[in-house]
Amino acid sequence: MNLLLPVVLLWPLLVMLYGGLRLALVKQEGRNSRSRLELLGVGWWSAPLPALLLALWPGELSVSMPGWMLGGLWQLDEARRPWLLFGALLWLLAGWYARGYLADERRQAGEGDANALGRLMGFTLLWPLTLAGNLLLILAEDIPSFYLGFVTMTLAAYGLVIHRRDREAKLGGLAYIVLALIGEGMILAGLLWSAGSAEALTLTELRVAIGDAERGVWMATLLWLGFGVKAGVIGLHVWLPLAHPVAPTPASAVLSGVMVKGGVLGWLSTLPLGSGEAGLARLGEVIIVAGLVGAFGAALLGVIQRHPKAVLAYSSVSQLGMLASLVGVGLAAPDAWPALLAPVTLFAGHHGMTKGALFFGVGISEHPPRLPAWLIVTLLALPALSLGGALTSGLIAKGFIKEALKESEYSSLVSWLSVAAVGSTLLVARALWRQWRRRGEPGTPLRSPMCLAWLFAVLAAAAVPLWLPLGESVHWPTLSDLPGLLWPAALGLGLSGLALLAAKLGEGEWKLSSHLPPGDLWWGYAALARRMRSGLVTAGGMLESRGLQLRARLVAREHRAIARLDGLARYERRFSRLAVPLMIGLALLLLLGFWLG
Amino acid sequence: MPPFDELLLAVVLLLLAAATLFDRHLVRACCWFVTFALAVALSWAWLGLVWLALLELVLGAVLTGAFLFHALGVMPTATQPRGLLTHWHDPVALPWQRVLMRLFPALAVLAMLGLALMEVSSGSGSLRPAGMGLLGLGLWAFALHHHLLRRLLSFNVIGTGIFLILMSLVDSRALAVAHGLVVTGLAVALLGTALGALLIRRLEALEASHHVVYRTNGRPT
Amino acid sequence: MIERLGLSPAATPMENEAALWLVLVLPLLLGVLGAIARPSRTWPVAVAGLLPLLALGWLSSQVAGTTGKSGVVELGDLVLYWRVNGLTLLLLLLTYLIGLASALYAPAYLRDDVQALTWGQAWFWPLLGLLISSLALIWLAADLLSLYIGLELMGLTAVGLMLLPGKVEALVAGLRYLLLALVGSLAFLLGISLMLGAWGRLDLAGLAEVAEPGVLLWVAVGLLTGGLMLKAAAFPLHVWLVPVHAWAWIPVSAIHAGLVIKASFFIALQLWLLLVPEATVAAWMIGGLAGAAVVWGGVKAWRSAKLKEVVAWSTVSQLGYLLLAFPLLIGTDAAVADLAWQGTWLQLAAHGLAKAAMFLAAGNLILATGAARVEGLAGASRRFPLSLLSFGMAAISVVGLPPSMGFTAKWLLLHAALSGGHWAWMMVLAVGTLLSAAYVFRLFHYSFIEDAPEAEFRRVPWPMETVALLLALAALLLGLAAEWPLTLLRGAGDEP
Amino acid sequence: MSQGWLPVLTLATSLLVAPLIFALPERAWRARAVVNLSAAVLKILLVALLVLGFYQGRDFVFGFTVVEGASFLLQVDALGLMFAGLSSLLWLATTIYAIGYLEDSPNRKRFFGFFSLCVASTAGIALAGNLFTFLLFYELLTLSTYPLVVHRGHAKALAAGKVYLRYTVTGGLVLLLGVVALYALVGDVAFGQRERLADLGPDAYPLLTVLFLVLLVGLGVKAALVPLHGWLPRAMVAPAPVSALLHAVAVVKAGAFGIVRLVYDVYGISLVHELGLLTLLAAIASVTILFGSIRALSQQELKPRLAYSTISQVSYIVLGISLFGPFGTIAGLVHLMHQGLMKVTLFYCAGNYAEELGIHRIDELDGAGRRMPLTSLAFTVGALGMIGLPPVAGFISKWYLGIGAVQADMSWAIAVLAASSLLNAAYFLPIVHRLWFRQGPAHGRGRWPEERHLGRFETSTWLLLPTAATALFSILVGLLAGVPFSPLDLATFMATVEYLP
Repeated sequence: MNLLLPVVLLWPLLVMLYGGLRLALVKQEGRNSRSRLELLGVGWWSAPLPALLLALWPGELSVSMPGWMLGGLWQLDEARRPWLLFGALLWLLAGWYARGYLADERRQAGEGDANALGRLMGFTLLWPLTLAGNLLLILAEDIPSFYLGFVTMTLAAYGLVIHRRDREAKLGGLAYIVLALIGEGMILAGLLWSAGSAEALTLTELRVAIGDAERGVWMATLLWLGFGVKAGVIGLHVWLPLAHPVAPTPASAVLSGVMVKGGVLGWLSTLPLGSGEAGLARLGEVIIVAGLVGAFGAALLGVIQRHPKAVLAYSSVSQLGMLASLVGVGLAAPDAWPALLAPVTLFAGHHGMTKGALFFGVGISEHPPRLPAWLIVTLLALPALSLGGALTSGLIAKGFIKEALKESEYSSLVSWLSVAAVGSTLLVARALWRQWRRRGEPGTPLRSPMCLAWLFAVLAAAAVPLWLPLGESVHWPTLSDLPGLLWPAALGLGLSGLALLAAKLGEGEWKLSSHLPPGDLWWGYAALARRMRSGLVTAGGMLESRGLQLRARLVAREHRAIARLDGLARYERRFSRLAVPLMIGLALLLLLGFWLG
Repeated sequence: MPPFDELLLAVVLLLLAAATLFDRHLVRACCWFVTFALAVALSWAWLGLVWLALLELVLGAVLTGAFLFHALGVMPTATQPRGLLTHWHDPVALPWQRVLMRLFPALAVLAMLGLALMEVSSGSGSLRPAGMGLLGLGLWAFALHHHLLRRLLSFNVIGTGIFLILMSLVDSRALAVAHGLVVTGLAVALLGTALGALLIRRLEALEASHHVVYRTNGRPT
Repeated sequence: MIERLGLSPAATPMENEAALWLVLVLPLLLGVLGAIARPSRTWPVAVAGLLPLLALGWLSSQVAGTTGKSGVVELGDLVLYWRVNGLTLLLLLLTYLIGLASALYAPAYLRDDVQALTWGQAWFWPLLGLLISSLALIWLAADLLSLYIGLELMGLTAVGLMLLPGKVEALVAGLRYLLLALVGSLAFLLGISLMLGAWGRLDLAGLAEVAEPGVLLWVAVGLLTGGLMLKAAAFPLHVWLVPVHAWAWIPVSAIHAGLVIKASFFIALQLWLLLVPEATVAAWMIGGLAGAAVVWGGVKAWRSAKLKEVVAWSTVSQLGYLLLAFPLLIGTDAAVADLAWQGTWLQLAAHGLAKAAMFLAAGNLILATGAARVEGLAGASRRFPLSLLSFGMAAISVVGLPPSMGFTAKWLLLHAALSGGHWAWMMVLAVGTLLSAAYVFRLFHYSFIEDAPEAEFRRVPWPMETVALLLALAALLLGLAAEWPLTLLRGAGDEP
Repeated sequence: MSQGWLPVLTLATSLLVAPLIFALPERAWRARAVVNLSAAVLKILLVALLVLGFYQGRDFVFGFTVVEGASFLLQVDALGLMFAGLSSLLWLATTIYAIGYLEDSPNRKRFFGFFSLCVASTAGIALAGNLFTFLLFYELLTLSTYPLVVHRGHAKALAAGKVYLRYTVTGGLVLLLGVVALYALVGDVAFGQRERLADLGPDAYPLLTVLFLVLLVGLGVKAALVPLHGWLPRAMVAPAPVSALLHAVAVVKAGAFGIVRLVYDVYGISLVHELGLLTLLAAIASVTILFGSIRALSQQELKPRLAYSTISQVSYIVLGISLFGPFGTIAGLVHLMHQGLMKVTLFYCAGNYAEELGIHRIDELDGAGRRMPLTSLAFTVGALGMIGLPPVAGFISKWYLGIGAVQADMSWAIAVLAASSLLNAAYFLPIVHRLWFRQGPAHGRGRWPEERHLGRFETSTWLLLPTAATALFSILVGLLAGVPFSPLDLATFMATVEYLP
């Protein structure tokens, strides 16, 4: 049964390969047979199915392949199962959703629009590849495979981000890829450094190695920041609000729902969380603070955004900030970590599914189904409230966290998180409001893939605590806990109501948003990077021109030298005239030489 | 004190050599050379080296002389030389600075020889100084003149000088080897002169047909 | 050193001297025959050329297994000395090979060269035979008188050969050559006379015993060396060499650059090793000249406009390598001297073969392109790859790049220089390599030009191509098989 | 058991092909192709035999004395086998490629002749058993490459050839001096007899240091270490297969391989470590890595960018061997192979673009991914490998480099690696982006500079096949690095031998 593991990874690749071959064949056969090409078919959609199956497979699986890179070791254990499950589920739903979402483009491509076909080709091929990377990232236990998964996912997703190929998409893609590469660089450095210090080949060994290493703090910092790019650590988060709005909605959903969780998973896999002897407490505190700053900052930045997906992206940053601060606790207070793992996982799963549902919702509100408006609004608001911690999975996750933190020295974190939850609520409210303002005409049939996927996602998101296999029982909040859990959401709702009122009374939109475009710090970074890049290019050019100058000088000198050599001919004439005296001179010279010894 | 006749012979040789080398009229110089060769043959005979004397007479005086005159274009039948082609007079002026400068190599060789011969004190006579004198004169003339014929003359004079020195140095047990050397040297001198003379004639013929004047020191003017 | 030169008293006399005489006289006889028959085809020459080689084989079979043979020829009172040992055999073999190559090249060349139809052609064969014979005499002779005879014969024959083209330029250059050669022989004669006067004998072994350091010896050796250097075209006495080669017939150039100047060098080195084996300062002076020769010749070769001039200047430069033998052999310790000894003779052989091949190949190229200038080579690599290949292989040896014989020789010389701590000579070799690479690749540079206008090309007769190729191959491949000539060299059995 | 004939035969396959090709007439391209390909295949088989025999513990030694104190020696060890394997594999690939590339162009006979010589010298370098033999083939390589560099025969090519010669001949001379000095010091040392130098004792250390530097300069010219790299970018005017071979196996690699030999088999890493030269080597390598990457950034044409990338990448090898410890060794050795595969792929791709579409500049590549998907895919693979991303081979190298750096207490090298990766990404990913995500002539915008339709597929099959094969190999050796006989396996074997006496 261990074969299931490779199959899980191979299936998406096969799907991709099949798609590629089909495309190539169609191209070979000629341009008019394109109509026969069915893009985003059921086969394509089935890519994550084996993974889902695997996640539901009872018992732990592990497969070891000594020939695979530096020794492959893939595992499905209880810690990985929830990540795999909600990841695969969301990928499946998103794929289904995409079949509806991209219907227009499919039609255009079918009609012979080369550009649409090109875009769709990219999407068809890169989607399973990204998925494969994501799955490998979850399942890998050996570091190279893990890194391979991470890299594959990161790079392949670039193609998804710039799907639209317009200016904004390119900007989003650029922000995404540049930051991702910087992250890769830091991850690679951190992995190499830490793995090198103990010759570790698996993630477990790696965690131990970092715990033991002399300069473990720096290794951990590198890894934290490296994965932090993906997990939206404040300062490195700028790609999220730029990339999400431009990506196709299903891609945004997996990006925000699953892929950014890759970063969190990276933290969990590489940082020596909960390891007693690690002297990483200071780093843990930094992480906590950075996480909270992210949670608040993103909320503040997010509420003034106009594009609902940008708002949702900021919401992701905010939520991930909360998650990060919890991970920080794992470093700062190792003893509290064992209790915290399950809540963190639940929180991640909850956020993933809910954010997925919310992103689906954006697409839904653009093309609403033929349903009563109130029902749509309710269904849209349900995950939103859940994200704010007021309902269903959000409420439960929050209660669970609170319970886990209660005993530790960081119980005050709960209050901070609660305050941050106010921000979350505000953000989703803002997102819903923007969606509502941009809503389209209803017309999508209810049984379209888009709608069904969305509905299913909403339901699944609400029920995350019920089906996510955490390995330990979820702590259900009691009635007495409710006020403590619900006040942030209530406050948030109240504030948004006030804001709505103010907006109604006032001039409508805040003008502030025009001053703070999505991506906030990106623009500063970009300016800096431009300067750096031009600096590097200039440096390269300068080296080149220096080289050219030097070469020119050398060539000039060479010419002069050659001219001088050619001038030597006159000495030759002198030799010619003086041959006999020279011979006698030579004899004299030798006489002198003999005399000297 | 060397015998008087030997001294006389040496002086005659030197004088004849000087005349050969420094007469600015070429045909006359060649005539002087023949006389000089005869004198050399006489000295060999006087030294008791009859075979050498005969060889010198044949090779040095008769054959070499014939080749020299051939080079000059002076034939027994045609007494008038082809004046256009032959430089009856050496056309190159000889400023005294150059004359002195060109003396140095000759002096250097003579000095070296002198140093070396101080070690061999045995044997006296005036033939050795005469040989050295010939050597010096020849070298000086060789350095001084550019005309090929004059250089050939100098070469022959130097050779003779060396033979004289050699014969004055050797004792009886090495006489055979010395003979061998001198014979070879004579043959070489003859061959060299012959080759040079033929070359000069050929060159002049080519110059005439190409209307290009090559100075015999090798550079076109 | 006396043992190495085969002059030790231990050398035994030879029972049958016929082989010796054959080796000496056969080339001359064949030359005379050539003058009568005037071969215009290659194969008769090839057949006839095998005879001296057979004679040489006979001779070496008699010498084999001994430290060498020596003996005397008595003509009345006159006693001439000779000796045969490994070195002699090596040099004889080299002479015959290069001579044979020239001879094989000649029929086709003479047939092709319009101007060769003059009186020159009749003279070519006997002169060539005489030249080879006189070279053989020089290698074999063990007394100064025979050496003098051989040297003069060789010199005059060489001049004669050089004059054969009969063009004005050739004659002018030949004249200068003649004069300087004569002056050189005078110096040589004077030196010999001094020694004969002082010690009364001219056999080398005897002289080495009785000669004692003093002004007379020094003056004598100085004069001898001066004369020989003039004949060997050592810097700065090289002026006659390039003009002579620029106009000479190709096969003559080949044998001249390959062997004739080496003979003078051989005599000079032999004299030094015997008479002044400890004269370090003077040897270093020669080394200085060697360095200057390498640089000067290299630079001039690099800047030369004509193909044959390049090759000729390269000879001047390469002779510098050989002259390094003086400082490396004179007054150095046994290990260094041993390496330098092998290196020198290997270099001599390498340069002989390579330079001959280079001249022959250059002749082919000039014949084919009809242009004597270097620029005329443009596009040659496409048109006559074979000639260029021969030229290239020979050039590799001249530059001293592996796997050529030149490389092996340079390796040995470098090894010797470094073992003895003589950095200066190492630098000379290094600079020489760079300069030779510069002038050789300058030619290749032209040959690879593709966008040159297409010119008229003539076909080169195949014997000419083949001979050049074979010689070049020998120069190239004997580098790795250098142990064989070196064994021959050591064949005398004197282990260092 | 000693089977000397096998290495000789291996050498002879490509060496003897050269005269054979020269003997064939220019027009007989079929015969030439058959001769070439069969020799290449034969050589692979022979190398495989060698590998097999080597793993069975057989000795293959062939030698004879050339001159006193210097012998010609061929012997087989793991390092040499690795290089021989690489060269024979890439010879086959490049021969196939070259047949397609040079179709209908003049001077093919000359090209293939010298090409075989070039490969023969590479094989000789791989199998050389001592420095003397190494030097022989090293110089032969210089010689046989020159006609290839100037093959086109126009002014630019000739100028490049001149520069090439100036660098390499001088470098060869310096190397010669160093080798002779070493021979004068200790005599003929076969590779692997490291103790000979170490036994000289500390008194000889200054001398040994100087000699090491001399030899390093001699080898560094071919390895294109800064500041001896000037010839490499200019040699780009050569035809694509030549560039590919030059960069992947022949010239540049010969230099790097020589440095490996120098450090491991002549001096021995412990001695070099003791002399304190490893840090210097690492510093030179790091400077070269960064310098090459920065210069590559400012190149606007494809091949020069690749050339500067080579300068940078080859120094990974040097960096690897300068890291004291088994991992550094493995990294250096394995990168020798990996870089070869990846770079050859990239150059094939560059050649494909140039041949099929006439593309030389990077900004002409827009949308080429649609027109030539397989080539572009191969290029992407190569580029990712150069950046050091899994699963391409480059990652394995980088991984071991990093670990080696940590273990050698040179953690700063990791920063160099990370910086280099980023720089690599900065100059390779824009190209990849252009290939796949920009719209160009394939989308109806503009025209290709000089489009030709060379074959049934996106370009001639002769060109496509080697490209795809090497790209596939680049992935496979990375993905399956752990299987026996992989480059990593060989390198590990080597390193164990080196560090576990």
